[in-house]
Formats: sequence, structure tokens, C-alpha cells
Amino acid sequence: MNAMTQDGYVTADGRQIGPVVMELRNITLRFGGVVAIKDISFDIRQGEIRAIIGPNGAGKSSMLNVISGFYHPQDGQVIFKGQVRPAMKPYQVARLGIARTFQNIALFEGMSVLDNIMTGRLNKMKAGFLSQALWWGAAEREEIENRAAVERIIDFLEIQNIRKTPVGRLPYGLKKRVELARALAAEPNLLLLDEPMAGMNVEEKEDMSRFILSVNDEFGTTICLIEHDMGVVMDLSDRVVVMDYGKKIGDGTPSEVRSNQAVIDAYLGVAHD
Amino acid sequence: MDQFIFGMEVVMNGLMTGVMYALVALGFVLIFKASGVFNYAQGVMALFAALTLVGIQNGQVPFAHLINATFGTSLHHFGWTVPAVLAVALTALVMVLLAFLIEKLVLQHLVGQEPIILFMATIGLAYFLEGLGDVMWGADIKTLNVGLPQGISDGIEEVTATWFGYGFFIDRLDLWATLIAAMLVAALVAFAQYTKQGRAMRAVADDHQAAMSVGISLRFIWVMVWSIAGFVALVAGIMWGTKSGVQFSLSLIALKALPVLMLGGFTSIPGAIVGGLIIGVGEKLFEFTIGPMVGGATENWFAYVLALIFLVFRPQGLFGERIIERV
Amino acid sequence: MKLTLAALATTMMVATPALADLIVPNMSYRTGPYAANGIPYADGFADYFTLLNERDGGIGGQLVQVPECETAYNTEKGVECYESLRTQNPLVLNPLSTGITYQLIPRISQDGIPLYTPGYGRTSAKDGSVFEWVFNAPANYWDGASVAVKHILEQEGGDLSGKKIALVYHNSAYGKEPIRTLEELSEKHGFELNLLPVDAPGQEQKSQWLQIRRDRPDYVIMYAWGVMNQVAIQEAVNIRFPMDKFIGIWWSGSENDVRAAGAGADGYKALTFHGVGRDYPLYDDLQQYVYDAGKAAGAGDQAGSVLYSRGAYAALVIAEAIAKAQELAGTPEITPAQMRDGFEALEITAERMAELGLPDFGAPIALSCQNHGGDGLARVQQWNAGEGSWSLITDFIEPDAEILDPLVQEDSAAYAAEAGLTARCN
Amino acid sequence: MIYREAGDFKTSYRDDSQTFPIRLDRWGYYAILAVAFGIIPFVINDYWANAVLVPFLIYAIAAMGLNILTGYAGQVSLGTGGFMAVGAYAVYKLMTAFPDVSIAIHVLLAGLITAAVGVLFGLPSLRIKGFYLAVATLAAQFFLVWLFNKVPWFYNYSASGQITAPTRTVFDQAVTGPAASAPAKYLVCLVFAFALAWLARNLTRGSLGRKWMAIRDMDIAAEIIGVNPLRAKLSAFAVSSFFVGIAGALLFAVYLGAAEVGEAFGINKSFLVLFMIIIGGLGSIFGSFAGAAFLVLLPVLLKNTLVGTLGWPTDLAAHIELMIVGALIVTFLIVEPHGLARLWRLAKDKLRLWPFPH
Repeated sequence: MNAMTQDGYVTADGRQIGPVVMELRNITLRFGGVVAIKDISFDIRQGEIRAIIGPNGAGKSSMLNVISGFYHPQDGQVIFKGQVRPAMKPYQVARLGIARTFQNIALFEGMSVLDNIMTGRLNKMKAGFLSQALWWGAAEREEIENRAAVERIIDFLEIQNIRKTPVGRLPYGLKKRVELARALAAEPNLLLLDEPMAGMNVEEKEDMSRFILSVNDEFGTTICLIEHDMGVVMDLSDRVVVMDYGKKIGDGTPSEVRSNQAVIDAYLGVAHD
Repeated sequence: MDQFIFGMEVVMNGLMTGVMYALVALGFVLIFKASGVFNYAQGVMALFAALTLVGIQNGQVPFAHLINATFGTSLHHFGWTVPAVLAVALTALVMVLLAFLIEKLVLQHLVGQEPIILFMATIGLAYFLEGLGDVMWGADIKTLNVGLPQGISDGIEEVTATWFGYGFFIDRLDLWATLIAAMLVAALVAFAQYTKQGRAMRAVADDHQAAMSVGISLRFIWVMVWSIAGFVALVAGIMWGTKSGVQFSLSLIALKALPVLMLGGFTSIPGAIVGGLIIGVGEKLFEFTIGPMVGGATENWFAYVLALIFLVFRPQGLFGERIIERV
Repeated sequence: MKLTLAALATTMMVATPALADLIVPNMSYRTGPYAANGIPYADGFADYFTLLNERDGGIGGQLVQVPECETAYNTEKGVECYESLRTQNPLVLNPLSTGITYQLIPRISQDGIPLYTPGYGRTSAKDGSVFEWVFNAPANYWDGASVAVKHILEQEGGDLSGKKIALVYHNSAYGKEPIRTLEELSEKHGFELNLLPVDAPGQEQKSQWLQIRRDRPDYVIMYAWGVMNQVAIQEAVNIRFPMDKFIGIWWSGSENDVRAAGAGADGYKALTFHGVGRDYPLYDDLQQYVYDAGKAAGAGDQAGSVLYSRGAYAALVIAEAIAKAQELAGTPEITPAQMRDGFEALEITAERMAELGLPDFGAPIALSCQNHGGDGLARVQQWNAGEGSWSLITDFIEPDAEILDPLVQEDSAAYAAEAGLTARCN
Repeated sequence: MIYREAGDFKTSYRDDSQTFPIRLDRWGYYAILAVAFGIIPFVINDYWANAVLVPFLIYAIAAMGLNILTGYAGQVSLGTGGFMAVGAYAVYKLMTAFPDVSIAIHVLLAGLITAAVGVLFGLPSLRIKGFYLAVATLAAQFFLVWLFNKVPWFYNYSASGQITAPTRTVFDQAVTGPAASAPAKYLVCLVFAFALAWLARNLTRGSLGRKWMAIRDMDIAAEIIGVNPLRAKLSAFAVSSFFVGIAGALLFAVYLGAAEVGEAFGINKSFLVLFMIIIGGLGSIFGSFAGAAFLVLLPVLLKNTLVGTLGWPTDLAAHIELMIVGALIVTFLIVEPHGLARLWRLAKDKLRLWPFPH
């Protein structure tokens, strides 16, 4: 990594990374007496692929849930685009341009692939109630416009042939891809991916990695992803936060993290014995 | 002061009524807990059980009307009567047979379906049983008498009269219902805790898949649970039927159990009992205090509103675990 | 779907009977929540016409057909029944449900079919100048309330001032019927009226009876139906309310209602507008021509019961009205409009009742264009639990016309105004 | 060989998202409409209107309403009877207060009033879910029935507490009251059913419908992708109640002509409409019609067959009718658990591939 400045940095493969989009400052999250996250701070910059890694139970998903506004931390601040984000409902967070996928796929099983992806664009559809009821004017127009946008994503993720299939019938790997499509359909500023490669075979993982990279590349989307599989993440991400037992034990480029003793211990299980 | 004493009498009667509600709710809970089925037919099962009990007791010829209409005969009774205890036992057997048939003909074909579909199947079952009960035993009102006492308990009236200067009314049937309900719950708990079948039942309630993987036969458990629920329906049918006679309306007691279930949770036996008591006392007290101001007959809706208000503050019900939302 | 329609079409054609007969449908309910009451009524209704057909060859030489239609006491099935029966040209309908009656009143008025609702239905239909097609003789709900109070007056030596009377009622349109009348009467006689509604179906009445136990009203009047009857009587027994001070309307006074409460119900009183039991000469004929011939309706086990008697009585009044209509029209094949004229000229004297084999069974009825409801006479019957039978303990009691007539006028005038009718019979 | 998508290419997204993408379906639909509007009104008699088609159409409207709430938005309700009562009493008050205004407008207003009441009783859905919500809606059912029975203003202080629909007209044709002709009643109900079905179709295919379905399928995920659960659920309650209110208004004014709240709009009605949508198919507008047809037509058909053709005693017929309906429900479930609509779709899928099933 080249020198980090206020405005960003240039990655190893020569992409220009912008200023900080989201900053998490001293986040602490408790469930009853259990501390899930303890005093963690890090930031996410415009255009980068940021990974949060750590063993099972490290608090990664909780961290993602804090970012996506599903959990409200007891202490600390979430600063989005330079402003402290007040405690919001999750749907309000979505409207700020933050989209996500889920570890245990959270697709709408009763709907077709197309409809699922269209739900990603709900916040872009503003037609009034009457227009929708009569299918007249704005409603029909925006349906067609948004359909066109969704079709571009469908093409991009190569899922044209399953468009009309109910998602309940899809295999696991495809479901993950549809979920990514739904998140992309929202044209997010910040895309959160919760273990996008969990449970996939090698081939599917390669496909998914390719998609993540090209999303970042083609749409310039900032991505924050969680993985516990270190190998894939190191190839994919620009900077990595390492968590263990709710604490941050490392933060830096993949190579920096890889040589961090605390991280190695955490992954080898040494520190906990 | 008079108001207060009368209020106490109302509360006590409310508790007794609550036990009667809990008896009906219990059947729902058993089946829901063990098989995840919301058994809409529970009320009709109570009616069917009570009809069968009276029919057996009086030596009625089942399907008499159908047979007479088809063959031009005029059968009515066998001409014997069966002692109450034996009739109850025979009816319990019929309910076991019914459970077996339900499993064999309905549930077995619907294993692994969504709850709404199983619920729907019980709707079909309710229609069917209602028709069957009528065809088998006729639609007239039948007097049910298995020897349970009814009427005011003199002892309680005297004691409270010396204490408060006003003798409380407690129906002896309600006292018996309380006793029987307590015995029933104790028996169920003992069964669930100390017998092999009971433990298997609890295992199934906890986790279907896991239970099946350790070799518990789901089919056997379902037959067993439906049999027990059939027996509970019989007990509820006896209690309610003694008071009102056995007739179609008996199946409507299910409606009295629903707010109890909301309050107590669909999966908790203590919930059903405590929920029943709260609903019983709550609706009686409301009718007693607020009822006269709004014109009375509030009990039907107040039970639901009480349960609703309660749920708004505690969505998981009385004994449910706190719901933590995850993604 | 196509199949459905075809099947329906054929079945409907098959169901149409020969046109020459007199059609008097039996809108019954042998299923549903009130089946236990519907069955004896329907049996009595059917058996009486069977007797006329078998013994007399019908009425005026015309056979009476009694097509039965099951309503299950459900208004929507009632509509279905009405529409299917209407194609058969019925002379008169007797739906035995206040809800269905209300629904049919506008329709039959339009279609010109008489409606006969003895002891139920719309009270103000008594006013024939507004309700041309509806007849509710011999008595209605308001008559019942008044007769009950008169009976109480008699018991109390003519003075009710300072007495308390509680009304336990089915919380529905039917149950609320007597309230207005009783309020007027309480003003007139100076008794205190206590209203205790019970929500349908009425299986749980503890609150109401605890209140009665505390307040100790001198009398309880009850307007209940179905399971509410049995539970109320049981609760009254439970709190040891004196049963002879507990008076039910005629719909709370069948064997079904008292039997479940056993010996405790002994002494319970109910109103009735007809006799009860098999001690009438008519039953000899019924035995000979109907029961022994295997032509009894239903299971044939209801003869002599209160509701069987009521069904038979309704059939009797209809039969008499048919005969009168035939006489007026000069032909045995009468139309519904002639049937209405028959009702309006109907006169059943005590002698005629004796002639029919039912001496002193019902009060004399004399109707006119104005008066479609008779004189509203009713008597009190008392339950004897030991013998399992009702006995009539009073003669026919006349209701308080002074109170009732203005109420009927008021309600029928309101209906006339709402429906835009002008009074007839002038 | 004709029932094909192939050769029926869609060249625009608009064509692709139309209601009946297959040409033969489209023709079938137009044919049904032509018969319903062009032929039936001229041949219909009173029996068919009052005993079969009018109740069928009204229940189909109610079923669509409940299906929007339960089938699309996933909120189980047992308050349908109570909401129908709101529609019925609203239309009664409006009819008697403003006799000169067209009944069609009264019915629509009754729908809107019901929608407002529905939103009020929908508020607990934010906290209470699943079966618990279903039971909670019973509070609305019992309370509303009690209210209409108890407050004389609702029934214009009539002595009996019954409400009776006076004669009102549309285009000078009486559609309520005793003078209404069979075709007039039928056509009014048909127009409402058709228009509302079209409305339901539009609402469920657009963004609002997707919000409802997202809430139904996974409410947490829906919220995280930006669906406001409060607005989605309440809008479902509002639209659903609007439909149900119109059904209640028509049921009282056009079909029954007179009603008493406990009898006509009791808990049985709530269950009946719920049964219709689960038998017909949750989340399907066609299913709403199919379920209503099943539960309205089947008993009439059975009754006419058993009593009319076979000559059974009416009570035996009624009891056995119950057994047959129950057995049929269970059989359908075992054959196809997702309702008549799914059965229909599967049949079509087979046909689409015929004669080469693979």
C-alpha cells in the first residue's frame, strides 16, 4: 500500500481509493451480560474492499449488524460520510445507500428470482398508491425502468436462465448469487457481504470472488465483507480488520495482517489455551 | 366493603372458570407442542367425545338415523345402559382409535408440510367430525351425567358467611373440575418426565429431526399425542357438557381457549393453566366493574382484548422465551 | 365448473313438484347450533300436514306438499332456501328464525308470498296496514313480556311496586326485543328492572348469575335460545334461585332446556301460546294415520313435546287459513294472494279447536286486515322434573294492549316511513 | 400443442410482465369476461343470482381482501367478520343518511371507512406475529360485533336492532332492497369484483406488492433492504380492509338485504373467509375466486344433489355434506397442499409441456 492520506491511497494493483466513507469509533455492543464487541474502531474508505475476519464467534456478524443498523451499540459512534449516524431503524439505514447480504441466505422464498432482485430497488420506486393501484403513469413507467436496471444486473451475474424460477428451488450457490444481485440492485454506496463464500465449493468460490472484484471494479462500489476463510479474503481485499473475542487484534493490508503474531495465534488457537 | 367482598367472590369464581378454560386450552397445547399443529378441531373433538360418551352410556345405536333411513328399520337403543366409568374408558378407546385414524389417513400424508397446511387439514377434520358426530349420534341435546356433583358448595358458603358475613357461591362442579385438572396436569407431567414414551414425546417437541435420528418413531408419538389430546378433549367435554348438555355448541368452547393460548403461549402447559386463570379472573372482574357502565356482555371480547394488550407488551406470551431477532 | 352448472340445473328441475298441489314448505334446521330445537318443530309441522293428507285427502281435496329445506338457522342458507322454494310457488313460508324473517320481509312483500311467524320474527308485523304479507298470530315477543309481567302481578297480588325483576337475555336482536316493553311496564307498575345480557352462545354465565345471587331480584324473566337456556337454568339451580320465580319466554321453555339441569329444574316456568303433551284427541288420529303408518317425520320420537306441539300448531293455523282462503276464493287451488286473504279472514274459535281434536290447545284467533297478530294471549307452563313433563298452570292471559299498541304503531310507522309505504286497510 | 409460451415472444418488459403471458390464457380470460358481462346478465334468474353468483362474487371480494393481508403480506387475520360488519354498518348509515347519493359511492366510502378501522386494529401487528396475531385479531372481531350490537346509533335506534337495506339505485336500476332485479344485483357485484380483482392484481405486482411479500417471507431481511415494516403492514391492513369492507357492504345491502351483526358477521364468517383463501391458495387472486367458489358452490351443489336428486332427508344430507366437505379439504391437501390455485398451475404446467413431458 502506498502512503495513506486524508484523501485516500493507491492499492497494490493501482486502484485509487478515496476518502473515508464510514468510520466506526470505539464501538461496544453487549447482549445482556455478554460483550459481543469491545471498543473497536476502524474505517472503510471509498472504493475499497474491506474485510473483517476472525474465527467463529469473534463478533464479525455483530459488527456487520452494527454497520447495517440492525444492532445499536451501547457505546461508540458510527460515522457515515462525515456525520455521526444517530440510532436508526434498519430500513432508514438502507435508504442511506447501505445494502447487504446475509450469512444464512435471507431471500424471499415465496418470490421468483426476478422479484427478489426487484425488491432491491424498492427504494428507487416512488410511484404513489393510486398510480400503482391503477397501473397508470409512474407505476408502470418505473416498473419498466427498474426492470431494465435489474436485467443489467442479471446479465452481469449471469443468472438470466433462472429469472422466473422461485428462489426456493435454487441450489445454494445460486441463491448466494441472487442475494448479491438483490443487494447490487439497490446501487449501494456501501455493500456489506456476510460470509459470501460460506459453504461453497472451490469453483463457486472462484465465481463469487470474480463477481465481487468486478462489482468493485465496474460500479466502483465500496465493499465490506466478512469471512472466516482467510485464504480467499487475502486475495480479495485491500485492507483487513481481524477480530477475536469481540476485540480488534489486527488491521492493515493482507500482508501486514498475515505477519501479525496476534492474528496467527488467534487462528492457530494458541492465545486461548 | 360489600363491593369488595363481592369482588372477592367474583375473583374466586373467575379462577374456577379459568380452570375450565385451561382444560380446553390444554388439548391445543399438547398437540401444538409435540407436532407443531394448531388443531382447529380440538373443540369438535370435545363435542365428539362427549357425544360418544353419552351414546355409549345410554346404549344408543350409532348411525341409527342413517340405518333407519336407508333400510326402513326403526333402531334407536340397544336397550342397555353402561356404567359411567366403563363408558368413559370405552370413549377413551374410541378417541385412541380416532387418533390412530387421523394419523393414518391425514397426518402421515402431510409430514414435513408447513404449519398452515397442517392447520388447514385440521379444519377439514373439524368439518368431518362435526358431520360424523351428528350422523352417528343425532343432533338432539343429550343430558350428560357421569355422577359429578353440581350446585353450590354448602361448606364454602358457610365458612365464608362466618368470615365475611356473605356466603360465597362456588359451584361444586368447578371444584371437581379444578381437582381433575390438577390430577390431569400432574399425570401429564409425570408421564412426560418418568416414562420412556413421555421422554420421547418431549424429544420430539424439542427437535423433530434430532428425535427421528435417534430412532424415535414420529408416527407413534403423533398417535400418542393425539390420543392424549383426545382424552383431554373428553375431560373438557364432560365438564362443559355436564353443565349445558351435550350439543353442537360444545364445540364452540374452543373459542374460549384461544385467548388463554395467546396469553400462556402455544407451547407451555403451565402457561395454559396460568393463562386460563388470568383470563377467567380478568373477564369476570371487568364484567363486574366496567360491564354495567357499558351495557354488559363484555366477556367475549374482553378476554381477547386482555390477551392482546398483554401481548403488545410481551409478544412471546407468559412463559415463552424472549424473542431475540437474528439475521 | 361446467359440470357443476349442469348438475345443478338438472337437480333443480327434478325438485319441482307437480303444480296442482298446495305447497307449504318446511324451512327447518335439523343441523347447526339450534338443531335440537329445530328438529321437533319441523317434525310437528310436517306430521300435521301428513295427517291431513292421509286422513282427509289434503285440504279442500288438494294434497299439501311440504318440501323441506334445511336452513341450519343461517341467514345465507335461508336466502338459498327461499330462492329455491320460490320456484315451487309456495303459499306461505315459516322460517322459524327471526334473522331469516327480517331478511325475507322485504322480499316476500315484493314477491307477494305470505310469511307466517308465530311467536317470533318482527313484532310490529302485527300491524297489517303496514305489513301486508306478514302474519305473527297468535302472540309475539312483546306480548310475551307483558304476559310474564301480568303473571307476576297475579302472583304478587296485583302490586309490583318496589319489586325487582331481572331480565336475562341473549345479547342479540331477539334478546333485546322485550326491553322496551318491560321498561314501559316497569314505569307503569313501579318495579325495578335489571338488565343482564349474555353474549352468544351463552355457555358461560357465571357473572350474570352471581349478580342475581347478590341482588336477589324477586323474579327473573329470560329470553334465551339454544345452549344459553340449558346453562341459565343450570346456573339458576346452582345458586338456588326459586325456580317458580324464574319465567322464560316460549323459546326458553322446551324439554331440551330443562332436562339437562335434572331435578333442580323442577318448578321452572315458561310461557307458551299452545298446549303441550299428547292428551288431545288429535294424537289418536296422528297415531293411526301417521305414526303407525310409518310416515312420521324425522326419527318420529318427538310427538307431544313442546316444540313438536308448536310446529303442529303452526301447521294447524296455516291449514285453517288455507281452508278459509279456499272458501273465499271458491276454488281449492289458491294463489299466495288468496292465501293472504285467507289469513286476514282467519277465525279459529274454541269450538273449532275442539273440532280439530285440540280442545283448549290454543286461544281463539281472529285476524283482520289491520290485525295480523291476534290478541297475543299466552299461558304459563311449569316443569315437573319428577314426571319429566310440562303442565299448564294458568289460563290464557291477555297482554297489556294499552302499553303494546302504541309501541307496535310506532315501530310499524317507522318501517313504513323507511320503506316508503302507505297504510292499507282503509 | 397450442398452449405454449414458445412462439409467443415478448419483445418488451411491459409484455413480459402482463397478467396472462400465455396467449391461450389471455383468450380464456377474455372469454370468461365476455360470458360474465355479456351473457349471464341476460339469462340469470333469481335463484342463480341470490343463491349462487352474488354470494360467490361477494365472498371472492372478501377473500381477495384477506388474501392481500394473509397471502401477500403474511399477516393472519381472524377479524374478517368484524371488518365486514364495519362495511355493512357504514353503508347502512350512509344509505339512510344520504339517500340521494349513488349506492356505488356509498359502498366505496364504506370500504374506506373500513380501511381506517382496519389500520387501527392492524397496529398490534407491529409487535405480534403469526398465530398470536391471528388470535389477537379476534379481539377486533368480538369487539366490533359487540359494539354494533350495543350502540343503537349504528342501527338507527330501530326497535329490533336489525338493519334493513332500503331501495337504492345505480343508473336508475334498483340494486338494493326488494325491488332489485337479479341481473342488476349480479352486475353490481360483478363490476365490483372485477374492478377490485384488477386493483389487487396491480397492487400485488408493483412495488407495494413486493414490499408485502418481502415482509411475509422474511420480515427482518425486508426491513434491512429498506422496507418500512410499519407502513408495509398497515398498508396491507388498509387495502385488505377496504376490500373486506366493500364485501361486507355488498353482503348486507345487495345480498342479504337485512342483517343482524352477531348472526351475519360473527366469528364463523371470519373462519369461512380464511378457509376460502387457504383452500383456494394463499397469495393468489385466482385462488381467492377458486376458494370462494369451492365453499359457496359446493354446499349448494351437494344439497341439490343429495336432497333434490337422491331424495335424502335434509338433516342426513346436511350432516353428510359436512363430512364430504371436510374429507375433500383433507384430500386436496394431501394431493396438493398449496391450494386450488397451485393445482391449477400445475395442471397448466403439464399442459404446457404436453405431449413431451421432459
